[in-house]
Amino acid sequence: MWQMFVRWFHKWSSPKWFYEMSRPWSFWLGWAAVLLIATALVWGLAFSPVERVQGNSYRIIFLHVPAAFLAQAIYMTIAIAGAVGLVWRIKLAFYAAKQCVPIGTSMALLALITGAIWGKPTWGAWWVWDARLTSMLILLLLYLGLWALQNAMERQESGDRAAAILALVGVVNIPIIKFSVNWWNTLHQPATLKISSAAPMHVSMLIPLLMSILGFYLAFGAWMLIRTRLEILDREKKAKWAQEEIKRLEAN
Amino acid sequence: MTELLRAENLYCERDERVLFNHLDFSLQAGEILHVKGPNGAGKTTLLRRLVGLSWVVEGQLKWHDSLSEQGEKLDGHGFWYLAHRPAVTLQQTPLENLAFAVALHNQNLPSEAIWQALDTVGLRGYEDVPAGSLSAGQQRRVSLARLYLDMPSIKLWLLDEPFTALDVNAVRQLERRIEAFAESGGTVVMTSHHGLTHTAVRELLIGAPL
Amino acid sequence: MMLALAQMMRRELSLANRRRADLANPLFFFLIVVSLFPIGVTPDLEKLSEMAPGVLWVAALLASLLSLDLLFRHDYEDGSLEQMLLSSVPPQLLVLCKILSHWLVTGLPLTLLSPLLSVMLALPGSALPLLMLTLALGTLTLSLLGSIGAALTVGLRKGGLLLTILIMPLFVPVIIFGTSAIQAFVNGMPWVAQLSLLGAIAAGAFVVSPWLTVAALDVTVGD
Amino acid sequence: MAFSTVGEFFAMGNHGLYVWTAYAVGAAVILFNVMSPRRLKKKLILDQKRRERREQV
Repeated sequence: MWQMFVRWFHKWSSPKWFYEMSRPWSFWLGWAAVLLIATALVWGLAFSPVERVQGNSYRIIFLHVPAAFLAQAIYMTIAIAGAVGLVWRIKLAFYAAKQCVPIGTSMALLALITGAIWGKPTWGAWWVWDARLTSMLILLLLYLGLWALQNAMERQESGDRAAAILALVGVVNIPIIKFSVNWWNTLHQPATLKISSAAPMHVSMLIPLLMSILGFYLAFGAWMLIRTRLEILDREKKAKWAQEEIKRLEAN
Repeated sequence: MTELLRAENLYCERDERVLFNHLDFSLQAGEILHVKGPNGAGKTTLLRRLVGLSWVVEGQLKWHDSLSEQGEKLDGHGFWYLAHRPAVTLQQTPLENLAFAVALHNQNLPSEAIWQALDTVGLRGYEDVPAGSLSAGQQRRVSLARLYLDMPSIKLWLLDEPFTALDVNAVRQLERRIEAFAESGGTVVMTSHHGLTHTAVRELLIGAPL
Repeated sequence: MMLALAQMMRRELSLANRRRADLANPLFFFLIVVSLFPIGVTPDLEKLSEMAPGVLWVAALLASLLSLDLLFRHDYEDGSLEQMLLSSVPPQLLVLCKILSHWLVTGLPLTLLSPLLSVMLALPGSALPLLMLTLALGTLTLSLLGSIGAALTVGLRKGGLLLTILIMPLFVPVIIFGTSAIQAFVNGMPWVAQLSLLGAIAAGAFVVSPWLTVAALDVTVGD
Repeated sequence: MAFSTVGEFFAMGNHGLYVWTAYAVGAAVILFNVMSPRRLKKKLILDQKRRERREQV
């Protein structure tokens, strides 16, 4: 049983095998994501009822919350992939981790910007040192650190490993950071209106929100696959099969 | 003769250029292995892999049990590694530098032994001035003085361009020292453009032919 | 092995003593930043006293961070770092010696200098012991966490700035607990929880940091 | 349907500016993620051509 698992694991960790197998995936993931996100946003923008307290500005939630979820999930993904790469010396994991960084950064940025835009009508200020926004800002800084470290190294492989170590340190720190920022926030901030209150949500707000979250996750899957496949070609470009594949890409 | 190291299928590339591929060799006790090759052929990288610093080189290494516990990585106890960077701290005196090098081997030598070694490489009178005020050649000698310490636990030397910046006499002295070490059962791996004329020398050519 | 570690510690401290300029820079920086605050914000003592914990903390951390870049740099450049990684003494312990001596020559002096500066910012005198205790713990944690960052950036030319980017986000919890402990004390509120959290973070970093630092050095030195 | 006219839909009850700016940023981020792999792809193809030229010499 264990042996079968190991064999399966090694097969999947071979960049070439993965490249061949994953060919159809991004297509299906991508279209499922388009479908889900489009439905969710049309529903959320046009059909969900107006929120009692915040009015229509709450409709930003259908972008803000998925982006915030994804930004955190992608950081976890990077850390896990980095650990897999360091422990089992699997290059594929490093490739995936590297290509996750720009996606995660863009999601953290989206969460921050939509949060700030939402904050203006809700709190009357573009930026409020709210616990969630502050944590997201720190997460963005963590992403920037990863990106800077990967690009500072002369050798790609060093960048991979260094970034993996940093991501591990960061992922251990994230819960501590969140806890401390919440603490700090309750000390300094009088109770403000929370962006996504825990109060029971109307079903026709909740369903499009869940759809949007799922859609964003699928979109992340599709983007990451496309990027990782290109990264595989780039790193394996000495191999004959990769060179032929690049020529095929050009022909298309 | 016992085999100390078996290296199989070593592979290294840099900037999309293959430095060496399918490199196999072995190392016997009492042997001087002279790694030769043009500039940029990967001599230093190979040496760094042997000593366990570099992970850039792919392939298998198997060290004999007497030098290593796990076979893959050398036990820090039993060798000197003279690197491209000489490990001479300029703010410290030759004496302190040498004592620290010994301490890193988890050993303790009487300071007379260290004075003696510094004396042998011609640093008498410079033992306690900061190494930063010495000339390049003298700094090199501080690094080389390690090879003149009496440490029975040391069975292996890995020397990266040991003759750099030395004058003719010092080169000859070092040659003799390397040969004496090999004759007493020690093993040497060195990279150098300088040739050695001794029976125990075996050459390993890497990179493009000279 | 204890002998080797003692020798390592002695080497680090004597080197710090011989590179005195490196030693003094963080202290000058601390002094300058703290004295710029009243000039830049307000000389009103009441307001200054309110800001004092935060200002002292942030300035002390920046000052300590300034010197972290050099933690492995000299040893990397002259080749001693390679020898340490190859040593038969566990490199984690050697690294821990370096971290502790870094704290002894930067964190501790900064802590000892802080009472003087806290007077300039009109921090209530009764808060002084707590200020020094939290600063001591905070700078120790910074040395511990910072060594990971210093190890990751050691071979790079512009490592200093990158190091700051890498380490600062990780340091947010320490700043929060440190300053809020002092503020709580000044306002007569319970402060033990913050202090113990600070201690817990320092203890955690103490255990993890040497391993991660050596892992990072293996990557950057082995390149 | 939460709005009775198209005008109301775009106005979003005086919050139109905020909502539509947020969605514009969202669209930009999605566009970035869709388009940036193409840049990677172009670079790969260019590299490959350069490599072939070098090997011909």
